[in-house]
Parts: sequence; structure tokens; C-alpha cells
Amino acid sequence: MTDEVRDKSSLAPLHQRGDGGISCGPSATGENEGVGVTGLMFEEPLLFDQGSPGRRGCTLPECDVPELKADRLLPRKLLRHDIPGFPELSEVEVVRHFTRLSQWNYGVDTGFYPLGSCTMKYNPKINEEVWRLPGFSCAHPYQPESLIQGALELMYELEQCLAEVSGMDRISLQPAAGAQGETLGMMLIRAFLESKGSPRKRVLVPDSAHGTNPASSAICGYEVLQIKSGPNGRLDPKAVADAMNEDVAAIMVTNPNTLGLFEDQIAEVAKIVHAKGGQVYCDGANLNAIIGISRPGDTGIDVLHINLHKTFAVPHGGGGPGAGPVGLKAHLAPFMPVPVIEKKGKRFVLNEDLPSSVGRVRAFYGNFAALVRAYAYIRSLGPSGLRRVAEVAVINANYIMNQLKDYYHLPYDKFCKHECVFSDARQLPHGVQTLDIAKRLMDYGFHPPTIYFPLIVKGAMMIEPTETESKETLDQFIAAMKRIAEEAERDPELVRSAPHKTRVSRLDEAKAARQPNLRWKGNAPKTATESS
Amino acid sequence: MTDEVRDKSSLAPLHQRGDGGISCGPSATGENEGVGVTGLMFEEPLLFDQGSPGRRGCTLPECDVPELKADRLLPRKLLRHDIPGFPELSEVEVVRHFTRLSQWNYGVDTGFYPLGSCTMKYNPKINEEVWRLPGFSCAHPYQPESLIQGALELMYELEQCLAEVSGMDRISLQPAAGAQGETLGMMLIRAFLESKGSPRKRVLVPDSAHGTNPASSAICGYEVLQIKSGPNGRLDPKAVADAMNEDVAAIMVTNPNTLGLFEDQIAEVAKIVHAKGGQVYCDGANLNAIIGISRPGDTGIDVLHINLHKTFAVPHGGGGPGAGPVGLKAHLAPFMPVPVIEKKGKRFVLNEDLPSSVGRVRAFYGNFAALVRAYAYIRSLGPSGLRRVAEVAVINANYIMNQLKDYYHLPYDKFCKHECVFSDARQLPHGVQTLDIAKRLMDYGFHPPTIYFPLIVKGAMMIEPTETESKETLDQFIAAMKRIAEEAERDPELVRSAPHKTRVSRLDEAKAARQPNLRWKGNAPKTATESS
Amino acid sequence: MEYIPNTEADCRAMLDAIGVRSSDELFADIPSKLRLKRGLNLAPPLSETGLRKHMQGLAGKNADVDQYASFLGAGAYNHFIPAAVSHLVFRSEFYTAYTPYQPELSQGTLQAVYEYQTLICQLTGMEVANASMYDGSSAMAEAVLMAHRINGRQEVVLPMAVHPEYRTVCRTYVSKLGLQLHEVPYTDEGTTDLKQVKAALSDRTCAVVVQSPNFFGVLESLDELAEAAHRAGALLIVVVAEPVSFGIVRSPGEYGADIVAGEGQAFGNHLNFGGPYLGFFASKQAYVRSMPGRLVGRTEDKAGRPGYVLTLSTREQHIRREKATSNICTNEGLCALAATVHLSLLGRAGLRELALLNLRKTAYAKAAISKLRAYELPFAGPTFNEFVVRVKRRTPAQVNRALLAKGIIGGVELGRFYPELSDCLLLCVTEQNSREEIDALCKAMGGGR
Amino acid sequence: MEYIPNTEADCRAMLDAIGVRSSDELFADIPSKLRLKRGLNLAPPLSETGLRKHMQGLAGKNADVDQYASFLGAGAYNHFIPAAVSHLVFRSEFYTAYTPYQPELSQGTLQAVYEYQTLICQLTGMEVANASMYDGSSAMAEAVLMAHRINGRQEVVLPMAVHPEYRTVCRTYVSKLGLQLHEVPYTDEGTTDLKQVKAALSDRTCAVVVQSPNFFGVLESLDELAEAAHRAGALLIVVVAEPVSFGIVRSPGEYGADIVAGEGQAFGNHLNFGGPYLGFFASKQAYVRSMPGRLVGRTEDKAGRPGYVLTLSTREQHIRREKATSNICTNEGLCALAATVHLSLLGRAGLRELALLNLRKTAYAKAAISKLRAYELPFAGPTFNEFVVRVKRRTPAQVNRALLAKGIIGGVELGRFYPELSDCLLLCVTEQNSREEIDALCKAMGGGR
Ligand SMILES: Cc1ncc(COP(=O)(O)O)c(C=O)c1O
Ligand SMILES: Cc1ncc(COP(=O)(O)O)c(C=O)c1O
Repeated sequence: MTDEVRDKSSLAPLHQRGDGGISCGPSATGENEGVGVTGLMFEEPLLFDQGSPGRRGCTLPECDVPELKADRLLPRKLLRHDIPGFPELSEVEVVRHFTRLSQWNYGVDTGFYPLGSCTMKYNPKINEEVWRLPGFSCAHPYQPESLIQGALELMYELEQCLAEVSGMDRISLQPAAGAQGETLGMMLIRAFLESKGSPRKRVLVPDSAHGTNPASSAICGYEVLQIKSGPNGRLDPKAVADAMNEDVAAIMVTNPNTLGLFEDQIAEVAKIVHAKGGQVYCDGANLNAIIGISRPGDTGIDVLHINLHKTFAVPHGGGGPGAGPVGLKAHLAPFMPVPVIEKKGKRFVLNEDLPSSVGRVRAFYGNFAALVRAYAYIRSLGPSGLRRVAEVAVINANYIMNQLKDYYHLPYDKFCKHECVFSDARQLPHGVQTLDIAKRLMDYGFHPPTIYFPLIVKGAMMIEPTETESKETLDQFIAAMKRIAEEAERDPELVRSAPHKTRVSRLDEAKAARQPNLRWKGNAPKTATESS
Repeated sequence: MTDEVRDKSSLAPLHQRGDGGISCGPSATGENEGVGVTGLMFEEPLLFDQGSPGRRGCTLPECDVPELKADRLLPRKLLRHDIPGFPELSEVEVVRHFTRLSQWNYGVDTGFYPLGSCTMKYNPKINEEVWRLPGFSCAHPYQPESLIQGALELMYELEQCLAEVSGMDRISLQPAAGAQGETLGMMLIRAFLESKGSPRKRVLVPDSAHGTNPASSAICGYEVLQIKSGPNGRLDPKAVADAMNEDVAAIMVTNPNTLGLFEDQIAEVAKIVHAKGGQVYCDGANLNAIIGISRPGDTGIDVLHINLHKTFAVPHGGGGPGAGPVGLKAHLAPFMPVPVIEKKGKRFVLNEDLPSSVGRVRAFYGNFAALVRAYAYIRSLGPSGLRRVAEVAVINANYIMNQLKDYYHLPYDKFCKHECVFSDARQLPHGVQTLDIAKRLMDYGFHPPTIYFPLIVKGAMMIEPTETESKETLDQFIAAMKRIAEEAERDPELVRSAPHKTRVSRLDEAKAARQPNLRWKGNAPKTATESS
Repeated sequence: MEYIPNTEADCRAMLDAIGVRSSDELFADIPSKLRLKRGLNLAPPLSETGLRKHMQGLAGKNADVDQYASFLGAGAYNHFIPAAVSHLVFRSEFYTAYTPYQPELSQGTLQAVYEYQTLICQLTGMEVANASMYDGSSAMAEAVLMAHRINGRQEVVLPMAVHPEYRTVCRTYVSKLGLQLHEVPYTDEGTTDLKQVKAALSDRTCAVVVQSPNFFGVLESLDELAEAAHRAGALLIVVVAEPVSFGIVRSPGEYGADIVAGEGQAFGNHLNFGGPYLGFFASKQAYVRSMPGRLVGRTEDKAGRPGYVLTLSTREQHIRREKATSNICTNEGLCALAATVHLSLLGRAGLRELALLNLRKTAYAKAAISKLRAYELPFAGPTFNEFVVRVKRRTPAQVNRALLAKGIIGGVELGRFYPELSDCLLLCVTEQNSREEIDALCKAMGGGR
Repeated sequence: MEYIPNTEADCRAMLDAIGVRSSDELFADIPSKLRLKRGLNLAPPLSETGLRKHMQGLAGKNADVDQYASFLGAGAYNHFIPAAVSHLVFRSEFYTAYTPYQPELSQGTLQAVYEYQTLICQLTGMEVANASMYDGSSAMAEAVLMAHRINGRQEVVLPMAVHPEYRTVCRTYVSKLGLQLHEVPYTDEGTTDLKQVKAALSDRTCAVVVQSPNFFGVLESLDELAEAAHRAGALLIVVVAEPVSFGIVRSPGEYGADIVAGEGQAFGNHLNFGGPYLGFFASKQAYVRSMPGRLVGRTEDKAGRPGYVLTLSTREQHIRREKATSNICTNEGLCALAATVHLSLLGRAGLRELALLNLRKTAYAKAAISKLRAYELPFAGPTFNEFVVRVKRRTPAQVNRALLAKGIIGGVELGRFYPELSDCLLLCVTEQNSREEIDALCKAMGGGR
């Protein structure tokens, strides 16, 4: 802890504080390490290691009511007098702090971000403009219905759009993300099965599934039985049939799956599961690959979630928020979470009166600002544009797959959909593994792909270019990947010690987990348990 | 020219195209120069060297009228069919292009920007929000008066504020920048003198003046007579008296002047000039130092300009736009440019009817969006806040001056106002000059001060911290300056070869001027004169 | 607009390289009967201008809190947001990034989350905080699940003074795992009935949940609740939906809370018609390995320079799958960033001042309304910036309609959630409500005397 | 709010270091009689919320073009601006930077200006363009001054079909140097009277100025004007106030223009009640050293990497002082950046399509209005997106008032600038005016039949 305790008022000498350095073009002389970092980029201490007592970064509205003292307004024993260590900064300091931090980040607006399964497509700027319209961003969720007709209409229309795109009968816009969509979807299945007599015990999940699938099953009180993928990377109806029985509540299928392959036996699988009274959940995270071409709802499934922050261009925000609407077939509609939006004549209403509803997975109605963006996106592209998304996303992915397959091991050598998955099998003999390749890509200016997922491919590199990348960008990425393959043979240490050109070099994740340091403690009040 | 002609469709190999590189932490291995640049920062080719035929970056409104062919709408001989070489880019490409370019720039939001005479203070974010209100940013200048009352009221009120702050009788908000303010101011003087019989011939300008002063005098048809500053860096009334006669139209005095000193003899000088029928122009670019403390209008001057993009926190925009309102005494009011804003009862009107007006220096009414910001700034600070600006700006400047005076030659050793001016006299013996020191500051993360101005200080370094910098930032800057002074002695080559840590190293300005390359020509149509 | 750079010619070149004649061949693996044989039945594409107009039209059909004086709260608060917040949050390096899986390219996000975690600890008085949850309600549900993981017990005491929608969410989440929720009533003070809490406690009690300020705006007696819970070996979960109260009210940590979960929207996030909001989540250090959600930790790089990474991820779904502490993956990162920026701007003095301002405005409004003959304040407990008003001669709906006619959005009609309070309104007064607005509210309410 | 980080204590520490007791001592050099003995008489400070409300109040007293259908042009054009433009232009690295005096820290600004210069050359068909001027009107005045520097002649032919405010600015600027302006009238076509131009030409003629599309929206015959001017040894200065026309109209460069100056607001810059706008300025290569304003050039760094710098600055005031080619210092850099971004987004096909759309909409409106009995189109020349309408039975002011009552802002009343056209309106139709708006305009105009 001691190295974090700093006297923020005293002026640390430049070389300790490391402030303000910018650095390091190819002609760097290196005479002053410790001052500079990389590029036009600054060392920036924590908020808590800056500022000066009494500084403030904003003015509050004037107090136009009597200025009673706090202890005349609340019982003294409830009062808090100070928050030691809380920031004391001026507006310019806060602005520079976060401006500098932002410059340490890589986003889609910076460059190619081929994180597989994440669909990091470009986020249109007009969508960022429209969700901020005061009628959307400054509307309170409990405003009287007459004053929220535009919001309800938008949600109602978005439901229709998503139902059409997914082939489902109804849509709930409530879930805040894909995983919450899964939670809700599995709850719907559970409620349905309960209404038929028993919730059952178990959920089948393919071994290639995203971690949220088993985790969501567990939250809904189910055991998870893992199903092994077939040799072609797809679900084998036989394996499903073997595992299926009256204890099985459902199967969760990701389609297209995390290997970037379409589950061509999905209809067969659904038939098998339905025959034994089970339900079929579809993880629609990868809808981008098939939008306008095939509808999950036409493949025999019962429930589905869609990640609006993937297929529908809602920006991911460095971690969120997103939105994970759930599509469902009519038989599940009685169990939908409340409220549902209905159209009564020309008015839109919120209906809370659904006696069999599972309840709610969150307060209010959903991540509305994300819904606004997704709706705007759908309206911008229209039907042909959405289909073109899938086509180009798939062409782009296959192009990368084709161009790199002589350089990296391709466990499933087929055409892919939205992404292709390689492994490090060819580089391992040189002592270079997937992590190294990923880090080395950074030196070439690219964000790495998703790595070590799906778990069924050892050392997986899952590359999803999306449709918003140009051929030139793909070619540059391909060239960099080829070069790295070459480097792995010629100079493996160069790759193993990457990245070399980022603000920090490879970070010690093991240390972070071994000695967790999860917050600044320079000045915090110590509580009993903590000091013990 | 050949090196600029590139085939934009073919994929240049990575090392030629240099795309996508990011680079160069202290642990850089240098194995791949040519790919990386510095930091999380990208090579970014020109707009014209990117894209692909047929790409487009935006959609236009749908055509809802008959789609007649161009040649049915205009005579064929007037028609243009194409603009070869014009960009063909998608939205994501344009966004990445300018995002990356922005990352090569240094702004006030990035760090300390002590450009002397430029008053690079922090630009409050709320001001950026309010000028964009549709009622301001989407109002057409020729809207009927009843639909622009808010804009006129704002301009009227801003005039009152600026008149109070400057001590002048009237304000014209028309000029787009300081230099245009000077133009207008000198035109007012000329018109006034003409009305008295003769415009006269000459304008007196101190040798410390900004280049715009003599240039503005020239545009108004005056010869310039340079007045030597006194040994204390200020105007010597004696020198003015010697130069003053009936041929002299005016004197242009910058107060506080470009050495950061208050012209304490200004009243005396004004008396001398007025006695011979001349007028006194005050360059108010440095008003920040005295706002609320001394008013130029109370010092005997007749005309003044103020740079709203300096004292009044309008951002400088990487070159502009700014606004340069002109203050004037009542005797000059008949000559003001049209229109003037007047209040008639509760209505605000534009009055074009000023028979003796000099005319206009621009279309419409001024850089309105800049005026909105300046008005917002004044309303945020109020009278005490504005005075505090001057106090802290002057404390900050004197602190730097005091802390560095043992390291750098200080030609005028006095308390200063908003800025202090050093020279490279102590470093020259080591072969290090002002330019080197400026470039070396970049390696420490600071924007250099203004250099080689004012001209009367050989190798001048003009440092203006403004009031929006914290003591900690000043201390870091001071530490860097001290370290550079030390480096200049110990390792002059290190300083001479700076900067070492920027995206590009020192640029060859001589070459740029010798072989001017002022635009991309890869694909431009050649006109007769050009190919000759 | 499709936002697709590649032209037909670009695609052609790629298809040639791939060695197929058309993109159809790439979709050959989709069985014909699973393909859509028609175009999607959606409206044709809009141009950017067309879209802007369409969206302006929809937005224009909603009222916003700038057009009306609004006294709505109940878990969604209209607070001042400095202009610098959205300027910074919408720097594209932040908002177009993914979850920071690759720390060397995500130090901006990661340091900001570390700062956010610190701020949440400071506010709540807790030792460790995560990187965010979906919203306050699901954070509360996850807190209950976490308590269950910690002590394995099955019963949860859930006061009725907790936000009704939060309770529904909790029930929806936890019932699948067989947990039982015991709802306990509130007193005349508007606080949770301590006696009933005590009566409900046993060695099967997993946790006592308490919201403070509670749904009625009343501050609960956390000291007594903590003592009672801990005496029974249960955990105390404190929920805070209006975190501006942290500026002036003693922190849950000081009372020994084990988990603090809540809604951070009030800091830097717009009302957004209910979302995205910001679930915050903090606990005692001892429980960190049972925590849901992402955590950022400080570490160093190969050269010993400090840096930040996602850590303790063996708790999470991508490693632990069905055994994970939660299934959360995408969270509310950008909302947390907005809160971090807002709190940095408010700062030590500003946050306190903001809280005090809310207290003062609310006290002013309460005093004025209590003087109106047709109303009374049913709950006597101390409040922060919300309070319940009983309408004596009309229905709350009538009052609200009358207010609306004067350009005022009144309070939440409590009958919607509490049949026994169907003659009551829940009003919220923040720094955004000027004295004139409050006076206008009282005048319009008084109009019905 | 003062936006000052340093507290009293910080200042105290600095004053101690300086060695003075108070800041007063630092102001001791200002003679007492020159000091203000009282506080400034200004309104007290507003909080951010107070300011926001105050400014919303003022803005609300203006109409904006989103509320009304507007047919105003005349040098300020309501065009579609893609959302990406302001997102990019307001990245703070751009807008909080100064003029790029230090190229190593300003490559972003500098490369963008180089690109802007290229785009202006491409649009105008000229060989060299500067980094921007204040606006179209002052750019035109500077073009005349430049022509004077080039050939030393004193007389300028200035058609009355040039924007009246531009002419006033020109007169204001150039008269001090003894230049004479000869105004020449326009014909029934609405074009400049070529015969009169020829009559005005002599070996004293410095330049012929011509605006195209001219103030009446009519395209001038640049070929004949160029020939006439050049035959007299004068320069041809072409002024363009509506640069969207470049998308479909042959460029001035193709006609041999010597200098092209104009207003670039139409690209990416909002109406802003008249400013800031964007003066663009281009000329033949041969005249570059006589050009006003900043120029960015490509060069290389010590390692041979390409980079950009301000160049040929020996023309400028900071070097040449009273002998400079202009006194301009601060220019309209950010407006030029907005234009660069907008043009990049429009691109080769988009710009042409935009121009065509303006032509088509205008043709539609002209055709519809020409059918109204109470109006006629006095000028027969080809127009781009503006045209003059003669009002037969009422005054133009009456028509405008009637339109306003229908939510339509009509045209500029030409009597304001041309007494002989006091029965005329100048209407502008852009891509922002929907067919419904145009139909509504015609209907409302027709109402007066
Ligand atoms: C296949 C798959 N399923 C589920 C998820 C979970 O979605 P979210 O992160 O929105 O909760 C993801 C996202 O990473 C995914 O890729
Ligand atoms: C002292 C002084 N005068 C005049 C000017 C010219 O002002 P502007 O750049 O606004 O034209 C400047 C700005 O650099 C200046 O510093």
C-alpha cells in the first residue's frame, strides 16, 4: 500500500511523478526514460493523486430556499461530514485527466477491432446524435403515458422490427445485455415447463458455447450437461438425442455458433428436444452473419436473445451498456416480463397485467438509449441493407480465413459465417502461442482477436471482421498476421516479448490476481475489518 | 510529384504504406521501423490516398421531386461531370482518418500551452454546449427581426458587457479576429480624421508591436513609423513626442504590451498624440492581465480591439475562428460599421442607417457563435470572477518568471503582467538557441511558448501561463525548463536535436519554403498554366 | 445507409480470392428450408436527414424534464449534469471500445474503472467495489445471490419499503434457486418495522435487505438493523437508489453493512426513460471472491510500470461457466465512466453541497405542502429528497392531472405499488427544481382545497 | 464559476515564492489613476445550470430552420450536415489548439489543412489555395487587394450582381488604398452586362470581379468575362458564395480564372446567425507569393518522414509586418476543418448528387411558382438553387408576412439592396426543403392571388 500513498500537495520531482512526458519516435534518444511515455501521450496519475484542497470542478445551482444547517434537516447521528480522499479538482484538471486516459484506449473509431463473437462494427454517428434528443434522454420512466407516447411507439416499432428479423412472435426489450437475455429466456422456459407440471432439472449446452450460457442456466436453477460438438464443429443430433430425456428442460444452441459455423442440424435437434417436451433456446449473439438470410425463428427454436450492441451497431462503451432483447414463440408469451407495450387504437400503453408473468429482470423498461440506437440503425439500413450486412460480414470473414489458412492452423476448414477460428498449433513448436500472437498484433496497430475461446479449440484465435471494414484494412491485417507467422519462426522471442509499442508492455495478470489491489487506499478511512 | 502519385486501389505492402503502426514504449525493440510510429498512434495517409471508387460517406435526403437529368436543368456547356481525385470514402474511413489526425495534435485539453500573447486558457465545456442550441446555431442571418430577438439581445448585452469591461463607449462586434478589429479600428480613425479634413499619412507603432499592427495600418493606407521602446521595455513619451506631428494619424499601443508590461505612460502618450490631433489605438489582445483592474478606456485611448478567443475563453480552433470586437469612444460612433444593434423599447433592431459609417468589414454581423461563448463566459464569471482571472493570470506569470530567472536571461527584470519574456542569451554560448529549447520542451510534454517574438528581444521566449493552470502544472513546467537549461550545458546536442518523442522529428521548414508542395496532385486535372 | 465500405468491386475481388462465384456459395451450409425466401418486411431505408426528422418526430411526442417542472423520483433522478461529462464520456476511444480484455490497449478504460471502484468504496464506506452491474434492481438481486453463496442460507428478509420493482426483480431472480423472501411492513415513520424484522430472523436467515433512503424517501435506522441481522448470523445488504444521499448521510459501511448495492444513475447519467442506468456493487474485502461482475486491479508491466487489468476472473462465467458467481458479461461501463467523471467534477465539497441542496429544497417543499389543508405527510421519519404526501379530498390522479394542466409533472401515485397507500403521492425535489417551481407546485396543489 | 484551479492557498504559496505580500504588489506598475476604483458593473455570476437556462431562454427567442420551413439563402445556406462532422470537429485536440506554429505537435491540424487546400483546388479548378480567410466577403476584398499587388492597376470592375454586402465590404477595404470600383449593371437575364463590362475595361483595369452563381442565383458566362478581362490585361476574380454549385457547374479554373474567392459555409458549417463562416481563397500557382493568409506545405523531418508545416510565411504580417500580403493572423481554421470533413463524407459522387438535388428542387419550385398568376420570374438566366420572384399585386413584405403565418420563412426582400427590385423576393431551395414544404410555399404564396 505504501507506494500508493502520495502527498498530493507536494511537488514530486519530474522523474518520479512522470508527468507530462510525451515520447519516443523512432529517433528517440532514450536520454530521459522516466519522463516520457509513448507518443503524444501523457503519464496521468490517479484522480486521487492530483488536485489541491478546496478545488472544485463545477458549480451547483444557486440555493434559492432557506439555507438551513444540515443538523436542522437531519438527525445528527445520520450525518456524514466529509469523505476523506475524495477528489478535489478543477474542471480543466478533470477534462485533461479523462482526455489523456482516453488516449490510452483503442476503439473501433481508432482501428480494426476483430474481437470474435463481439461484432465490433462501426457505430454510426447519427445514432449517437438522435438518442440524445431531450425527448428521449430526458424523459422520466414514470411520466404519465400521455407524455411518453414517442418512447412507447419507438419500443413498439422496434419490437415489430426485431420480431420480423428474428422470426419470433414476440420480443421483450427489457434485458440489459445478452446474458440477462439468457436469464430471462431460461426463466420463460422454466415458467412454461412449470405450467406443464415440472420445471425439469437439466439444460444441455454444447461445449463450444459462450460461458454465459451455462452460467445463465445455473442462475435459473438448472444443472448443465455439456454436449460435445461433432467433428465438423457442429451439433450432432445423435449426441443430443442421447442426452435428451424428460429431465432435460432445454438445449441452448448458439447459431451461428462460436466457431463461426451455421448449425445446419438445428431443425433436427429442435425436433428431438421438442419430442421429449424440452425447449430450444437460441443464443443469437451471432445474428449478424445471417440477418435477412435465415431467421432463427424459422429453425424450430422457442426462445432467443439478440445483442443489440453487436448486430445492431450499439456501441459497446468499453464494457457496456448494451441491450439483450429476447424473442419468443407465442406459447411463451403469457410468461413475458412486465410491462409489455401494447397498442390500443392510436395510443401506446404499458400493460403490467400479465398474471403468469415471470416478473421483471430489471426496474423500468430496458436500456432505452440502446434501443433508440438499434431502432435508428434498422431504419437507416432497411431490409436490403440488413441483408447486405450479413453478406459482406461473411465475405470479409471468409476472405481472412482464406488468406491466412496457409499460415495458421485452421481446425475447421470450411466456409465460415461471420468469423473464422484459427489456432496456434503451427506456432507452438517455436514456443509462440496465441497470447503472444495477439500481443504482437498490437505492435502492428490492430486490436487482437478473441483468444482462447471457444474452449474446444486449443489456443483459439477467433477473428470477426464485421462488414464495416474495408478490403484494404483486411489486407493490412492479413499482411501483419503473415508477418507474425514469419516472425514466430525467425525470431520467436520478438513475438513472445510483445507488445513493444504500447504505452505499457505486457502486464502481469498473475500478480494482479495474487495480490489484488482493487482500489486506491492512500487516504481512505480504515474500517475494522480492513485493518484486521 | 512522383512520390505522391499512388495507386490507391492496390494494396501497398505494410512497410511501404506504413499503416496501422502503433509504437514505441521505452521497451521498443525497433525490429520493425517503418510500420510503427509513436504511441497508440497511427500512420494515416492523405484522404486522397485512401478509399475505393464508388464509396461514399453519407446519404443525402431522398429526391422527392422529378429526377430530371442535369442537362435538362442547366445548359450543357456549364455542366461539370466529375471531380477526379476527389475522396471516395465510407463514413468509418472518414471517422478514423480524422480521429487519428486529431491524435497527432496538442490542445489545451491535452496539456499546458503557454504560447505567449495567445492566452491559451481552458475553454469551458458548457460554452460549447450553449452555442450549439438550435436557436443560435441554426438561425439564418436574414430571418425577420421578430424571429431573431434572442440573438440580437445577446449581442446587445455583450456589447454592454464589453463596454463596461473595456471602459469604451460603444462596441462593434463585427470583426472576425483581432487583426480585422485593427483594420476596422484604423478605418474608424481614418474616417474621423477625414471628417476633420485629412486622413493624415502615418501611424506610429512601437517596435515591440505584434505584426498585425503595422500590417493593419498599411491596409488602411498608412505608412508606419516604428517607435523604439524605452530601456524599461515600455513606451517613452519623449520618443512619441519626437515622432508626433500633424502628419501622424495615430499611435497603436499594445497594453499590456508584448513584453508583458503595463504601459504606465499611456495617459501621457495619449495626451501628446491628442495634442497634435492624432488618435490612440489600443491593441487589447492582452486584456486578460488587467480585466477588472484597469480599463483601457480610462487611460486616454480612442479605439481598442479585444480578442474574444484570448481573454474570453473562445477556443482557438487550431487557427480560428475567433472574434475581435472593437471598442470606441463616442466621437467615433458615427463611423461605426453597419448594422448596429439598438434597443427600441423592448425590441432589438438592426440599424443600417448610419450615413457616415465606414461600411462593413464582413457580411452579416460577426462571428456570432464566438460571441455566444464569450457572453456565456462573462455571465459565468461575473464581475469578481473576471477580476480574479487577471489576478491569478498575473500571479502565475510572475511565479514562472521568478522561478526561472536564475536559469534563463530575463531582459526586463520587473514584475510582469500576464506573461514573461526570457531570451536564450545564456544558452547561446553552448550552441543552444530558443528554437532548440522550444522543441525540447515537447519531449517533456509541454507545448512551447511563443518564440522569437517580440522582435526586440533576440531569441525571445514568451511564456503566458493564463489563470487556468494549476501550481502543480507550473511547477512541472518550471522543472522541465530548469532541466533543459542543465541539458544545454551538459549535453547541448540532445537539445539541439530535439524533439525526440513526437510523431515526427524536427521538420524541415526551409525545404517546405524552397520547394513548395501545397496540395496533393496525384490525380488532379492539369490545367494549361500548371503543366507549362 | 449501410455503413459498408466495400463496394461490389471490392467484394468481387475478395470472392475471387476465396474462389467462389458469389456470396451465395458462402451460405450454402444453411439448409434451404431454413432460409428466408423473401425480403424482410421492414420499412425502406431512410437517409440521414430522413432518419433525423423521423426521430425528432418521435422524441417530440415525449415530454422532457426541461419542458415541465417534474417532481418524479422513485429510482430515477433528475440531477444536474455538467457539460464536461458528456464531452468526455463520448470521446470515441472510450465509447467505441469493448470490455478491456486486452489491457495494453485499454489502459484508459481500466484506470477509469479502478478510479470508479475507489469512488464507490469511498461513497459506500466499503472495502471493495466491482466495475458495475446492470442497474440498481438487478444489483440488489445479485447481492442476495451473493449472500446466499456466502452463507448458504435460504431466507431473505425484504422490507416492503424497498422499491417495489426492485422487489419484483429480486423475486424473479432468486426464486429459481429456492430462496424465500419474507416481506416485512413499514411503520408510521415510513421506516421498516424493526420488530417484524427481528421476528422474521432466524438461523435460516441469509440476509436482511434494507433500502436507505427507502422507497418513501425515509432514512432507515441502519445501526439497529445491522445489529439485528448480524446477531442472527445474517448478512446486511444495504440498497441505495439515490446515491446523492451519500454526500450527507453516514455511509452503510460505517454501520457494518456486508454488501451495498444500488443505482448510480444520479451521477452523470440522464434519465433516458429508465435506462441504461448503473448498478453499483460493493462489499467487505472478505467476500471479494464471491462477488459478481468484473473487477479491475492494479499491477505492473514487464518494466515495472504500473498498469491496470481485469482480475480475479476465476469468479466469472467465461472461466467458471455454470459455477460462476454471476452470468454477467457486458455491464454498464460507460455509465460508470459518466459517474466517475461527474463525481470528479463534483468533488469532496461539491458532493456534500449537492446533497445539502437536495435536503434543503426538499425540506422547503415539505414545509410548504404540510401547510396545505388538503394534504398531509403520513410518514414522520427523516427524509432525503423524496417524501410521501397523502391527498385528502381528491385522488392522487386528480391532483396529478391538475398539476399537468399547469405544466407540472407531479408525483408517483403510490396506489400503483401499495394498495394501502392509494391516496398517496411520492414527490421528489432535487437541485433542479427551483423555488418558483416548488411554489408553483404548492399553489397548484392548493388549488384543490 | 471561474475555471481557476489555484486556490487561495496555492496563490499564497506562489506569492511567497515570488516574494510579495499580495497580488496588489504585482499590479503596482499600473498608475493609481488608471485603476478601476470600483467593481465591474456586470451581472453576478451564474451557476452552470443558471447559465444553461438563461441561454436556452435567449436561444428560444430565435426561430431556427428546424422549426420553420425556410427559403432564405443569399450567402448563408441551410444544408444537411452529417452527424459525423461535429463529432470529429469537436475533438478537443482540434478545437483547443492554436494556429499550428509548432508543427511537431500539430500534424493533425496541418495535414487536415493540406487536405483542405487540395479540396479547394479540386473544387475551384485552381492550382493553389490558402488555409482560409474570415468569410466570403472579406476573401473577395482580399482578392482585389491581391490583384492590385500583382498588376499595380487601380480600377476594379464590380458587377451589381455581386452580393451587396460583399460589395460594401470590398469598398470599405479597398478605398483606403485609392482603388476605384466601377459597378456594372445586370441584364434581363439576371447576368452581368457583358457590354458594360467591356466598356469599363481599360489598361487601368486591375481586375474584373464576378460572382457565379451571382446574388440572383444566376450563373454568369465566365468564358466571355474571362476573355474580356484577360484581353485588357486585367485579372479575373471569380467569387462563389454557394460552393455546392461546384458539384455540377464547371469550375472557374476551367475558364481561366486568376483568383477564386468565396464562402465555404455551405460545407459542414451551421448557419450560426451569420458567422463564423469560411472564406476560401485560391489562385494560379504563379501568384502564390502574392497570396494572403496561411499556407501549409508538405516537407519531411530529419528521418525523411513526410510532415506538414506552415510555409511561405515571408508573405505574412509576423515576418513582413507593414509589407505583408495581408494582416490576417487568426483565420477560420475549424470551419475549414468542418468543410474538409463534410467534403470527405460527401465525396466524389455525393457532392455531384447534392448539387443535382439542389438543382432539381429549385427547378421544381421555379416551375410551380411560375404557374402562379400573381408572380413572375424576372430573370431568364440559368440558376442553381436561388432565383428571383417578382410579386405582382402585393409587396414582398406582405407575401413574407403571409408565409410566416403559415410557418414559412420566405425570401429575402430585394428592395433592401436594390431599389429597382423592391417588388422582388430572392428565394433559395436546397435539399433541406422537402417537396411538401415547396408545395406549402406555393400554396401560401398563391393564397394571395
Ligand atoms: C456467443 C455469446 N453469447 C452470449 C454473450 C453474452 O452477451 P452479453 O455480453 O451482452 O451479456 C456473448 C458476448 O460476449 C457472446 O459472444
Ligand atoms: C498582441 C496581439 N495583437 C494582435 C493579434 C492579432 O489577433 P488575431 O490573431 O485575432 O487576428 C495578436 C494575436 O496573435 C496579438 O497577440
